[in-house]
Amino acid sequence: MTAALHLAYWQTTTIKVLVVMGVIPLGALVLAYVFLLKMMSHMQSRLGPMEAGPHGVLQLLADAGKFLQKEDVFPERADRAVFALAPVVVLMSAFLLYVVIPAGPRLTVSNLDTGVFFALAVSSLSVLGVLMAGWSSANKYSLIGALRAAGQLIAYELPLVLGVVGVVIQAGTMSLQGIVQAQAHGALLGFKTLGEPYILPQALGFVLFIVGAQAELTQTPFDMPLAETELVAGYMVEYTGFRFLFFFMAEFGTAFAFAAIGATLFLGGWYVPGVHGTAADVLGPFVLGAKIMLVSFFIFWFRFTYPRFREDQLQAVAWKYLIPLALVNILVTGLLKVVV
Amino acid sequence: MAELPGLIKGLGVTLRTMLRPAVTVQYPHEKETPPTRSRGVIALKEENCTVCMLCARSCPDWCIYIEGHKDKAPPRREGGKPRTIQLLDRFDIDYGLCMYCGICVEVCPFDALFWSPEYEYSEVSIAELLHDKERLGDWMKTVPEPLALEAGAEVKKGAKN
Amino acid sequence: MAADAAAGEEAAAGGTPEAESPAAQATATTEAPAPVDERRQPWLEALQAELGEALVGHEIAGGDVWVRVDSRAWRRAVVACRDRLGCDYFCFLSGLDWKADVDLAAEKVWDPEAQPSAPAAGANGGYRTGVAGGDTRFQVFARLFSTSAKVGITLKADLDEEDPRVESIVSLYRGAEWHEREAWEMLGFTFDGHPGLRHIYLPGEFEGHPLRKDFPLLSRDVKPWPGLVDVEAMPGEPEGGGDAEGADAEGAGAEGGEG
Amino acid sequence: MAVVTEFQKAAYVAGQAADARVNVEIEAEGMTLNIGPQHPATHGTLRIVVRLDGEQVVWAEPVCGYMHRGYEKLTEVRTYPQVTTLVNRIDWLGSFANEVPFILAAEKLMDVEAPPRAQWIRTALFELGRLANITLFLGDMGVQLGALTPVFYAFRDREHVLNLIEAATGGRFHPNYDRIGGLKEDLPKGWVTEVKSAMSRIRTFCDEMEDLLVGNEIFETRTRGIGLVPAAVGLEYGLSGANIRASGVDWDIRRDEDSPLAWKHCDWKVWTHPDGDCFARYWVRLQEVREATKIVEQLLDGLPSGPIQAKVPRIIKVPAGEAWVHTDNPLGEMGYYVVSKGGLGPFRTKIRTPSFSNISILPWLLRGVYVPDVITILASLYFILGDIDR
Repeated sequence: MTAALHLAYWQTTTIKVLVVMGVIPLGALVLAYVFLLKMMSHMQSRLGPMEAGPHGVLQLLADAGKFLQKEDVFPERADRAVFALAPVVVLMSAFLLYVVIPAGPRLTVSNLDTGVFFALAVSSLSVLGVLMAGWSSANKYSLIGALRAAGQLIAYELPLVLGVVGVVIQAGTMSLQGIVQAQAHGALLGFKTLGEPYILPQALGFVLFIVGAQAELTQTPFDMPLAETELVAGYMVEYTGFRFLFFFMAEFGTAFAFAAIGATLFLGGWYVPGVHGTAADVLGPFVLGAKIMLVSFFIFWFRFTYPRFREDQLQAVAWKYLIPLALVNILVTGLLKVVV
Repeated sequence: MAELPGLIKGLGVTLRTMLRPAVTVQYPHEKETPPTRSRGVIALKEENCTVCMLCARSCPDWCIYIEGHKDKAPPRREGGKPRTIQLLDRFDIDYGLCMYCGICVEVCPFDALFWSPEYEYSEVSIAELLHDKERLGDWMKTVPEPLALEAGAEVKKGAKN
Repeated sequence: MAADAAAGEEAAAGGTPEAESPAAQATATTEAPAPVDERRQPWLEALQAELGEALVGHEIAGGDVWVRVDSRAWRRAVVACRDRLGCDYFCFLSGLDWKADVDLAAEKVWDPEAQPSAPAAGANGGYRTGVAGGDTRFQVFARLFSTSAKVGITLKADLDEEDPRVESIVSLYRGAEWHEREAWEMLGFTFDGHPGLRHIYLPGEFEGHPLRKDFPLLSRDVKPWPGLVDVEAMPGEPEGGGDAEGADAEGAGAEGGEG
Repeated sequence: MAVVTEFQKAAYVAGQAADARVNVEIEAEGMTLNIGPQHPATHGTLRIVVRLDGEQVVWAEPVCGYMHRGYEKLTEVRTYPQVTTLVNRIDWLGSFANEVPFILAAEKLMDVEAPPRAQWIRTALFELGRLANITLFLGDMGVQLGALTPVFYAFRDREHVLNLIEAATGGRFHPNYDRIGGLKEDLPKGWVTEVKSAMSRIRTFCDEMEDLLVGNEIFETRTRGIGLVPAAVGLEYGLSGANIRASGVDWDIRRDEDSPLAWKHCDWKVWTHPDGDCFARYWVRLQEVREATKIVEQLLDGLPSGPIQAKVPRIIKVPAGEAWVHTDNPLGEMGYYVVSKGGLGPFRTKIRTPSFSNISILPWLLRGVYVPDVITILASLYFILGDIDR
């Protein structure tokens, strides 16, 4: 885009910022509507919201309107500055994730060479926001929730990162754009036309990534930090109004971003066989969107089906099973890379 | 035969349910009909009431208020004595207190009270849940015919619903 | 249930003549004695052997057994039930207040054949007590059950009216803790040796013992009974002439004429 | 004298402190956490004060009474027919089962017995009440463990049972259908066939729960070995019903006691489980639901014809006496100790509700578990607030 139109730096930056600002709420809205409101409802033999717009498509906008009208409540003993800042930090981490996700051969905010590294790093920023929220609320439920979240996010960062390492080894680059290109030009069992989506050679890595992402998103079966039946809503129990809306948007925005990263790393991103050049720039976002929905479907399907692990059990799952598996995956991938 | 892991079977259950139609009813647009015997609201057939106070007395919640007065009515047969009848001045049921037990309907010896399955009479103000005898009389339109009984039931002669 | 067994239940225990109310005595004389309950009779005999004099009343009727013990032997009786009879299941513990409820006259619970007079004072200070007898106003009673023999027993003990006090059985049945707290709160019984008698249902600052018969039930006092006859008399007729039965009869007459 | 243990003393002091409404204090030795009175896990208004060391419970003390309605006192100012509508509201999920023991106690005192058809219908509705109650538990346990979906299935399939109860009695939740000596009225036409289809739906629901929850590895790790109740301790605390059968005690009042109700005419099985943990309690209830559907079908197949009401006076006066009647209600052993002095209403009614005894074990059971397990244990003991507080 930048190359074709020769825009000034400030212009491209503004466009990128606006696009990201638009994509996050839109992505969050789409995910929340399609999966939280509709798929979950149908999985539970009901229809979900049906009143606002056809099939309730405007329900989330109505909800957002309601949240915006609500009083901005601070708990009496809250640390006001930290309390106010926490949702912003969480939302910011979701925003930063989008910077490196390519939506087409040239459609990317910033094609960092260390894209994977960057994405996984900024996704951990949300832990900071969660801890801030939990501590500053002066609520015991929040505090327990935040501490659980911190422990869990750190524990699951590892399998997530290690699961991705296999892809990085196979692609030979950490740039997300590079990984998409590697999948596009890869040859699966000698068939060059279809490319090589890494979900096939890196199936174990994909499983690790999905599990890790599920935990990072604090979704069932890893939603101990929220655990609405015991901690009510964990670290966000004291938040109302637009601050809660921030958390809500961050939750689904991050889910969207993780699904996008998953789609990019394992399903070939924007690439669809037979489409190249400018056509890929036009079709890319839609292809990526479809793949995101596919990955999200799995993430949310697990969320609506499973009960949750206890905090110590989910730590055990991470340290005893996922991390060793990830290490094995890296070892095998590395060996094959060297040998083949 | 090896069983599928429970994690996979669970996913199958939710997926199957998703592909089936939902069972819910979109309430204000479509309504379910409650069964005939539903205890929705009590209807009053005023002309049958003789102000005997049985319902008010057997109400466990004391939510029926009755006032009446005596009057002379023309004799039934030619040349008979004029009768003394009791006329209803006030018959209120406070649905804010009512427990919907149906004892009043059951004890009424003159078939003046009936159950109607109607349920849409919520109010903004609790005071309006006190239905007076006109409002209770209006419910009579919604009272259904009593149902036929299941096979093997004893048929009572002259039984009230 | 066998008909005669249930009827025999009304009869007061043979071992406690002082507890027999006149009405119960009357029925007892007319009925044939209930057949011996093979499962419960040995229980009673075992308890009689164990407790001796302290067992002051008993009754086996309608497939159930009641034993009334001296309040000082309350804990001993529970131990006997647990260890000798194998009662492993603690069902409940509660109390009875036998004070006649004069307040609950015909107006509160409608009774067409109401006797407005207060119940006649009986042999034991006006308290008409129930199965297995009783001498005082208060009784504590508990039910224990043996899940192996599938037989239960109701233990009773008379308590002093001024200072209803009995030994706690929490150390025998841990489940009794909450039940004793409830009895303490609702009836004002004191259980010696209970680890912490405090309110369980009611707020901490609550005063009074709601299940005692002299505790007023305010919801029935603040509002007049709507069942009071409120039919205005015709001019010339004496006020208040139309009482409940009058209206009833008149109405019935009118209906009969129609049909 | 009774031995007062350190723990009991601590629990006492804790309760006092809780009463003083100590809400937010974070101390070095531990943290007091108030679960409730308004909390999603307590489905009602139960409050549990737990002292935490990290995430581990040092002691816990349930505080109940937020919904105490004083039914024992209220029965004293009501007539016998008026009491049934009151006791419907004790365990509001399986409410038909509440009125049965009370009516049986009154009938025992009056020495009347309802005709067989009435007993058959009573038993069938009793079991429908059990279905309405326990199916919700089967789903709700999932919610307490984080699985949102099962409870919706429970609500979906339970609806058919509630519709049946309403079609027969007129009340979804508060049937008030039992009368002394019989029933209010006979069943409506076509009811029996509807019941048959609903029963097969409930069995399908059980299979779904088996796939969705019982077989789920996460569910098993969350419930196996959690909240162990040894049989002796459970009996001492007065645990009853499925809770004690899950500890291996083979005791079901429906089978073991000679009741006028019609269970003795059916072929069914009492399930027990040796483990005594949360999983066992869930599993036993799941089997109980399946058995209940079988009982209902058998009863309706062999439904005798005839009257449904024995001859009783129009104004019911119960002769003086005392009667204790208990049944195996959905939540456990429920019993009424009715004392009559020959009046229109009971002189005193002691209502023995299962949940009250079932949760009295909590201080013992919750020691040393983790906070999430508190919720698991609460859910698996399965209480209804109205049944605790009466």
